[in-house]
Amino acid sequence: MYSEKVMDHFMNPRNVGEIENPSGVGTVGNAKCGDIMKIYLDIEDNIIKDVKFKTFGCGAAVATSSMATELVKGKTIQEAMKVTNKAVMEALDGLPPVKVHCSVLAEQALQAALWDYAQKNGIEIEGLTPPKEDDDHHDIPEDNE
Amino acid sequence: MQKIYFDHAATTAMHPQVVEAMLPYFTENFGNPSSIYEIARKNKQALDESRDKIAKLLGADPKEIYFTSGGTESDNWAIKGIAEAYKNKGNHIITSAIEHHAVLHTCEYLESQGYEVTYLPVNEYGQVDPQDVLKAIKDTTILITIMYANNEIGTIQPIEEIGKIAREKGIVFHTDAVQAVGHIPIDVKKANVDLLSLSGHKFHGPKGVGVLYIRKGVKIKPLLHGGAQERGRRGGTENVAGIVGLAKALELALENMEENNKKMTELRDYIIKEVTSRIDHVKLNGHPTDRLPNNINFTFDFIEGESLLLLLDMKGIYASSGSACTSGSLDPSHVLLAIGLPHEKAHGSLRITLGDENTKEEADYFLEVLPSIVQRLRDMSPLYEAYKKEQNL
Amino acid sequence: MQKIYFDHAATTAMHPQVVEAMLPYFTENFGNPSSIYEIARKNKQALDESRDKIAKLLGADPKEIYFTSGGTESDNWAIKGIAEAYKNKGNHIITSAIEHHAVLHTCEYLESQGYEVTYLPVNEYGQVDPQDVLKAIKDTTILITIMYANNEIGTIQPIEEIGKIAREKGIVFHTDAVQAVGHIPIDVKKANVDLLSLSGHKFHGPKGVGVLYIRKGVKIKPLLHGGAQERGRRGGTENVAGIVGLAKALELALENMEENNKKMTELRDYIIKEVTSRIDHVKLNGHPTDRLPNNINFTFDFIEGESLLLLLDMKGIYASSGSACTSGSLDPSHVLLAIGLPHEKAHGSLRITLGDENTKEEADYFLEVLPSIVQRLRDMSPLYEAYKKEQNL
Ligand SMILES: Cc1ncc(COP(=O)(O)O)c(C=O)c1O
Ligand SMILES: Cc1ncc(COP(=O)(O)O)c(C=O)c1O
Ligand code: FES
Ligand code: FES
Repeated sequence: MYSEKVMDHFMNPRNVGEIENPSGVGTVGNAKCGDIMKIYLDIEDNIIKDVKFKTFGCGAAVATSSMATELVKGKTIQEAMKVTNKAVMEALDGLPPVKVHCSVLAEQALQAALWDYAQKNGIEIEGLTPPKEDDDHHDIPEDNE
Repeated sequence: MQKIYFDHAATTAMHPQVVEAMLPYFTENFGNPSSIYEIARKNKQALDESRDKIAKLLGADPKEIYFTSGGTESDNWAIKGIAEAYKNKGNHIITSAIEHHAVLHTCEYLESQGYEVTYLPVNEYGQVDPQDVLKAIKDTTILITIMYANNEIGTIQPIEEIGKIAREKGIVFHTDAVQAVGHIPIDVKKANVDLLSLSGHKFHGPKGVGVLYIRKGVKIKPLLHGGAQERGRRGGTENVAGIVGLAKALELALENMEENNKKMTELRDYIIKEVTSRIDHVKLNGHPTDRLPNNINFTFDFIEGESLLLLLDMKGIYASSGSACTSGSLDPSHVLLAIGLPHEKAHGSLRITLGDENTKEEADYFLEVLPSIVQRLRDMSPLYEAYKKEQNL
Repeated sequence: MQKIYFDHAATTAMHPQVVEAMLPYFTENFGNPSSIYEIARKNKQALDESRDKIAKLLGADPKEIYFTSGGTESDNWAIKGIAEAYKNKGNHIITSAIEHHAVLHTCEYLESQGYEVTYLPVNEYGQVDPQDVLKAIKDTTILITIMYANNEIGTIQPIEEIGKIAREKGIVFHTDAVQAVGHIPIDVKKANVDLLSLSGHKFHGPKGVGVLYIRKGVKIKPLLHGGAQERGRRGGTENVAGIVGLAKALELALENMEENNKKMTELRDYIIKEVTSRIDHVKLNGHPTDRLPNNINFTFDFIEGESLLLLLDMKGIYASSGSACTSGSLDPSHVLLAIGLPHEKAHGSLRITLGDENTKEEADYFLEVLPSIVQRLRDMSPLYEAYKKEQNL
């Protein structure tokens, strides 16, 4: 079902944990839907020095969190903004169709953490929008035939 | 690495004797049982003998045994076939909230066709109260369909009592016994049922073949229109090999049931006792005693089911979370919701369903690896983090 | 005594390679394809590979292949599923008078549900005229279902042309290709069909497994509600072994089709020529050339089918009269009536359907015993007596 990369990131997730006094934290998802993602950022001089995550969710949720954190670690905020769900999926060699939303969750968690950082520091990040309340990320368009 | 199959409720391996019984019907006795010549007569005979055998094992008459393509077809046929046959009498159907999707989705379909369906609630153990059935009956009630034993939490329903109520009220009673047949003793007469569904692959028989028991005198419309097979009630060239296999598998299952059940019940209770003592924040779902001898269902707080399964898989342990055919879907288990679990917990269940080949050694290996897997996932879980903060841990 | 199987349209023996391909899925790779763990992934993979293979062999996309329990389910599903999905568009269905009962009885059922069905006539060879299809189309027409090749008389229909008309008019087109798949080249795209039914046991595959091809974009309602299998369109644990067997059988059939068909066509034409020259008052039913390479269907005046079959059986020759699933019923063949045969003749047909293993020697043996059997029955027949009197013989 899952690619080798997904399984690798699920079995050996990178950057699991918490950051004390983080520059920004983002929590998205909903335990009701079976998934919650929380991402912590440590930002200095526009650079993501450190990143950690915690996830309650399926194998894909864990793997996408892990990959998303890998992709932004050491990058600038602007580079981090380019880490979309598609980028995460590609880096993982793809996800099964029912699991695409898990990667959406990873993108949203990251952006929520960046938003938190921007709010706390009164700065504006280009292209960043506030996290939506109770976003229904499960609502992926079906290939309806 | 050793491999431990703990998912017998999803499906089972065919018994070697079942395969052996089927083989002659693939290449040698391959005729169409409807044909009149010699080569086909052997097939007709195998079909008749299988029907007789199954009837005897269920306490039924051979004329009450109809072959189908599995539990899903049996359920669909029973429910739609009765709904249509009795539509002049009424349009109300009573079922429970914890039925298999083959029943639930069929009922939902019938709702879209103008039928009215009552979904009875269950108690915290997943049992339907026969008094609730009685209270739900109306003048327009034409069918009661309540499963014999639940596929996720293993709870056994008070079928006899419900059947008695149905019989007294003159309402047709169907039970989805897919998880029960071959696992606990069942006699259709004693159970007071009018229709009963079963599926071969749940008791070491072949996939893609099942039975619908239809009591004599019950009117039913066909679901599969076609040839004159199955006394004109179900068209389609008979899957002779599959039918022979199902009959053999049922025979074997019942022959060894007492002994197997004793062994599995012990193993089940051992695992339940050990898991609940070795791990915190864990709950057994389903009835403590009115449950299938091979079923164990836990929820572990703060963690999600699929991740748990994947990590167990890595250790060579094959279990499941919810029913097999809904994995891949994102909905929490409707069964766990019905017994009162909150949404996030309804995502985090682990179902272990034993088979007679499972051993104490396998159970011990499972008990050894499970705690660290659960801990690992909890350490990753934001819910656990929040819980610990709350408790100042 | 030698045994000659001349009833391949009723059913076929499984090819040894098909049995071999299936065996690993009985005991070893037995998991439920919906499960996520390793042991089940092998089964899921086998399922996917079978689907890919079948799709390729039919010129379809794997997402257009849906597994069922056989030709009957495929036909029922196609017709009821389309009728329901398009009921807001209309309630009119066009079919032919010579369809298999799986189609005819389903259409009759739909008539009882308020649908209107046109049963198109056929010509003396059993062919539907595409112009008749065109003329029958109304604003309310939602489905055309015409079989690819007939099971009794072997006549092949102008499917491509009918499909073209359906496509132009924007009407869904289903074809029951149970007798055609594995016997003549079929490409769903070229045939212009939207849905196509096939059944494994007609081409040396297993009984109890079939396929419904559903073209992308065609809406259809499920017939078997349940789990999320078959992309949510057909519930039920997949019959993995059966599906693997069907895919293998189709592969083998198509691999050897050209060669086999050449051989069978020769044998077919030889038998037709010899029987009609050696016996009087005999008629070949069906089209002389647009017919399945393996189908021969005669009517012998003055005699009845079952008696003929029984006497052939005594000689070790297994043939049939009408379709297998209607033997045991007393109705004359609706197909023979539709091609214009009077009632008494519609009872007296002999169907020979060849397989690739049949030989010229077998044909010669048949040709040797047939005339005396026919004569014997005629000598017993009051119809023959009357005829002779009339002719002053
Ligand atoms: C033309 C045709 N359609 C449908 C069927 C039904 O197929 P099955 O017996 O596999 O259900 C048959 C054979 O019996 C057939 O010949
Ligand atoms: C309770 C119950 N009913 C019905 C079914 C459906 O049976 P099948 O998959 O054989 O169609 C199952 C198993 O999947 C089941 O557990
Ligand atoms: S996070 Fe919802 S299924 Fe993966
Ligand atoms: S005489 Fe025997 S079937 Fe009519």
